[in-house]
Amino acid sequence: MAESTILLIVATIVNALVLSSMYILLALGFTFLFNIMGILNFAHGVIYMIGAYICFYMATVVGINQWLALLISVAVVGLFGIFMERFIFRPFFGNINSIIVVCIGLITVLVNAVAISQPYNVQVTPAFVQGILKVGIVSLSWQRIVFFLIGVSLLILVLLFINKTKQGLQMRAVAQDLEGAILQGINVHFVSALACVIACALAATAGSLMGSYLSLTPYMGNDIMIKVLEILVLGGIGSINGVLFAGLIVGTLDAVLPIWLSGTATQAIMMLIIIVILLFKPQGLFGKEVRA
Amino acid sequence: MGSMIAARDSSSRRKNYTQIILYGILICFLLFIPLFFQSPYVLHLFILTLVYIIAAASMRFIMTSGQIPLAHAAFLGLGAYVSAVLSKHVGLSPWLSLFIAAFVAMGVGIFISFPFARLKAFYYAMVSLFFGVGLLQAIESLGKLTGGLAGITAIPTLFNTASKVPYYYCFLALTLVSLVILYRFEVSRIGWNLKAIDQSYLVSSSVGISEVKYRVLAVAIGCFFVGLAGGMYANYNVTLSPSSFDSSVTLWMIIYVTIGGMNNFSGPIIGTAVLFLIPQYFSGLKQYAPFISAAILFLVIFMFRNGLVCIPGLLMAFYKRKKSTSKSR
Amino acid sequence: MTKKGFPFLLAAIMLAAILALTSLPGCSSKTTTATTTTTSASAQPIKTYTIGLCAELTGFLGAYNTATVNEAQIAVDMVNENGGIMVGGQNYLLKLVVEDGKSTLDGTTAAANKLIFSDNVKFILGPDAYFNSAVSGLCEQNKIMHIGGYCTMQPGELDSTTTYSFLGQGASINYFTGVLAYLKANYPNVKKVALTMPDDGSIPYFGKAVQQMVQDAGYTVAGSIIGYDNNAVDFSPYAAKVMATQADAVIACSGVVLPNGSILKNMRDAGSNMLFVVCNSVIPSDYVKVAGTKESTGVVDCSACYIGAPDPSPILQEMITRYIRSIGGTGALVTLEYANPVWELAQLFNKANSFDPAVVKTTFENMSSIETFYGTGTISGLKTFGIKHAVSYQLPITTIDNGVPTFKQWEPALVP
Amino acid sequence: MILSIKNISLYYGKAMALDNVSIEIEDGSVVTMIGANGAGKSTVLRALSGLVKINSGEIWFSGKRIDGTSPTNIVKMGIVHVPEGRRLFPALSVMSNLELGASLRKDKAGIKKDMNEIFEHFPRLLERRNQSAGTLSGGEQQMVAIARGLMAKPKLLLLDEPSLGLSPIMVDELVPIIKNINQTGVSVLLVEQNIGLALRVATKGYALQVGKVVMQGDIELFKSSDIVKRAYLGD
Repeated sequence: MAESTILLIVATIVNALVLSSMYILLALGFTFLFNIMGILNFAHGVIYMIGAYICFYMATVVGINQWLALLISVAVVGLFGIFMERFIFRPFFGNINSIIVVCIGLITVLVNAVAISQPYNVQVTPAFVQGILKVGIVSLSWQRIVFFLIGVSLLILVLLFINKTKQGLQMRAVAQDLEGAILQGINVHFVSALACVIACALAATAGSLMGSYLSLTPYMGNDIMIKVLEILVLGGIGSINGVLFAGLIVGTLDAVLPIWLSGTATQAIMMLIIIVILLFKPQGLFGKEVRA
Repeated sequence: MGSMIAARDSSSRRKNYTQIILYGILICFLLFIPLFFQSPYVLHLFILTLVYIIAAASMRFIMTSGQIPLAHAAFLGLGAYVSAVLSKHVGLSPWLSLFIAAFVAMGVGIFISFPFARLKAFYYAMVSLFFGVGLLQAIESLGKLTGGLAGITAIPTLFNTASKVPYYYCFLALTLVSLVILYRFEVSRIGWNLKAIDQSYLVSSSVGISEVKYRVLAVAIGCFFVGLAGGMYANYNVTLSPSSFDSSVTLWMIIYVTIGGMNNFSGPIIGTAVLFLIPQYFSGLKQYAPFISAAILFLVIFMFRNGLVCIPGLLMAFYKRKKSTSKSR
Repeated sequence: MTKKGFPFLLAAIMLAAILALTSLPGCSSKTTTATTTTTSASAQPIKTYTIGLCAELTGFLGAYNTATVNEAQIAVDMVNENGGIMVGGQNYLLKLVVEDGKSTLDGTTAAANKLIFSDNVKFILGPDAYFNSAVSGLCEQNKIMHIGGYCTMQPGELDSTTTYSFLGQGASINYFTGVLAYLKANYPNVKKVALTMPDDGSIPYFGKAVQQMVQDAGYTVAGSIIGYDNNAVDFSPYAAKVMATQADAVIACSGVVLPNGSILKNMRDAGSNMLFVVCNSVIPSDYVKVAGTKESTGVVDCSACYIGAPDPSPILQEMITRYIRSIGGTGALVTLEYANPVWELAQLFNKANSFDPAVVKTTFENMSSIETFYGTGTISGLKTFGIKHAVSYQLPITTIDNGVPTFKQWEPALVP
Repeated sequence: MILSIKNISLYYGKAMALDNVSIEIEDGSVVTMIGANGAGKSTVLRALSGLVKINSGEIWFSGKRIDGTSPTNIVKMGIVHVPEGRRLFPALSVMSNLELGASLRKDKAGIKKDMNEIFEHFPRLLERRNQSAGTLSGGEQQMVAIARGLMAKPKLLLLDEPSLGLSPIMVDELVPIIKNINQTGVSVLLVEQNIGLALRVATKGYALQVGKVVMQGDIELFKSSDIVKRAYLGD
């Protein structure tokens, strides 16, 4: 029994880390868009789904290397980010209702287009990394470890970008005071487009990787968006530290709770935990978004 | 001076008359619908439209206070499930459970809106969206009582008949009463104060409006009516499933309000009627039908920013401009 | 105030316009369901008769049901090309109307409403998964005959109160009995089994029945049923839970390919070689896609998905040929979940010689066997459902080792 | 003439904010615009920096027409707007705020040199260069705002209510700062409600009332004007 307990603990820790890193990649993109453009991009989950499908299509139908497919997916979805910024978000700047309308329109079109065009067959992107790492009694798939490393390194890259580059500084400026930033001559459209591209590229990366970790469905974005929502609300919307911290918590809960609880109860308990935290800190752990 | 007031009075009275006549025509028209359309399916669609009209109108009421209640569909579900469970498992009369559901929804609404009433609009939107998801998860995890993910069936109905006509008239009456109450609230002091809070919370708090109190009040009123709509839905539709109240349904309700016109009381009514009924007409397209809804969304949002209610205003402006240019020639 | 009145007028006009629009399909379909067409082959005019199919064309079951509806349409074509059906000395061709239930219970209720009240059909086939309960009640109320495609044993889905509802294939229970019989005969070492299924509300009903059947067959159930969240992002905790039971085999009692395949993959990755038994409507090779080639090993599968048994019956051969032609390439047959009910209904019409649901229903109840694509089916289910309304037939057993699915045998799977 | 505004009008919806306003600034001068709250002073500056679009009229800057140009290009041409309420980036350090002022400049050495010069002028900012701007006092924040504006190497500096929320002593400190800026060759358009400050630094003045220029001319004219005295100095 002791052996299986150790196995369970190690597997759970690794799972928690992999899940957290993927959730954080997505939530970070969402936060970027919120901070810089002040929009809630409800279509973020769909972007993730599209990224996964592009990678899958490139890797299986076209038949190129998975890593190359991943890069193509990131590039295509990144370009789509520019399109979104220009034609979806910019015209409705600051109007949350209209943003919801266009996002839902986009979701409806993309999800149904994918659903119709795919045959009934399960679709999984081929594994990026083969093999199992065995350390003593513990065995872990290399793929998980690599995914975790990719997640962490992307995270570090993004944080370095925000904190160390001129564009990153401009992004933070736009996030803090839009009009102040405009008056410094900062090209806000460029900054927003850049934020959109980064957010979409991160979503596409997470989607492509998760496409081989799990399997693809046109609805895969919905479930992950709920996770993103949990992270944002718990961490405090707009706070990057909050995303990192809450991402770890949600990922860990996701990996740990199912060990004791069954199916839907897991999600309910997790929501309950977050709601209890919110009752004491309505603005989230790191949020400042309270009036007066 | 006195005569001027009198003149204005009579003109406004005349306008009131035309208004009453317009309402009369509309209500007569709605009353005769079961005579025009005997197909039970068309009536079924109208009954569902009425339910969603209450839901969307109550959502707009909350939105006038600057809050974006993205848990609204979950409250619709809460009302529906409370009414369903009470009438099915407890054995209460559906007529009673319907109103209990409305009060339960109101209670839960008050309970959650208190801690979150000081949040900024965007944050409130996200927190309430999250709360809606949590509420549905809770309903889902209640297993045998609510049927879990699969849902609940064989809910007792309001009328013991297969005909849809009694439902139609009953729901029409409930809808009209709800709308009149919501309208009275909106044009009352409460409504003005809510709008003041939306415009500028600083000003409103400086003139002595308690922001938290009014925001909670808005949520309470909105949740009461959406709970009522949920109960109506449950005891008419016989089946319920959590997926009918998930976050995408909330977003669709926002769309009903926005496409109809957020700034007008009749916005959600028109929006719901258009967006609920038109896609039904195209349901023959099967899996291609959702594209029709999406096309309507894009068309309206890019052409009429303020929703469908602004179309007559735009038409009149166009007509006037045309008239004036022809005159100047 | 005047501004308020004008939009109300507009609302009235719009409602009127929409009414006019919506009434059109309602009116047009109110014309009689039997229309007359003459063919050159026979002097007697052939009429068409419309039957309804309630399917989930959009939503999470969309892709799967689009395929099964395709099969149903092929079955209808096959019936029609064999000369259609003969009722009251009149020759009829069958016509299928499909309504979309959007993969929700309420959507399915709406679709059933549309079929009954707008399309005016008297016979409804489908729907899938746990959506039957939405249709059964409506059919009972309106005296419409209903042949479901799948059953999760929710209350009101198929029991002694649903006299107008049938199960065209004993699916779920059928698969399960098949796999238990096969285990008993071929894996004598298995004594203790773990059970998994989606926590979608079916555990108290379907789960309970399944647990009873496992115990009746002489196995011990390890712990309680492991329910997982269908929408979970990661299934490895559930795999860990399965492994912690230290059972000889795990039976995935239902559920779609992703959770089952992911649990399999996670178990194999973690070094477990527990026998993995699955029984649901999934093409066996799909498990290989989700779990990976090396991980897909030690799997026993029982489902209606046919992957090339020797000597298929002529109608099955015909179905396969047409199916492959219709999807324009290679592909496994799905589950005939709607095709079998179509085929059965055609026989019932001929035998009952009537389009009255009450007559057809009584005929069905009085029969003991009926032809299906998978051979002769037995009508049973009294013990399981409390009503003899389910058709069960032999099913293919497939094993997967090192990513290669192999057909083993036809297993007679009788629903008690 | 570095800047000439010719008969601009601007509406917010149906409400008229500016009505036929004309303003001229000579190269190297300090011009002030005074007026009560809501007179349209800030709107003129917002129109100049491209934040709002004018409905009619023309704006010319160093011989080029600039109305309709994007805010980025306007900054690039040399008009820098130090807005009312300062609009610093509160969570960023003083250094980062200054760097952002030089967003459009490419010469790294020049930026560094200018920053050192600014720290010489404002030694207090040097002490607090790594502190986040939100934690500074009002006067220091105003210095950061002006310094940030200077980092863009402006030809024309638009100062909107620099004295807002400052103590009288701090307001006095602003006078030499503005004069110094002007001496380096930068023209200044100063918008003020604090007319004392305006009269001390400007050479020419404009008075706005409900969107209209009601008085204009040499600053001496303003000093002797009864209207101004009555309206602003409380005589």
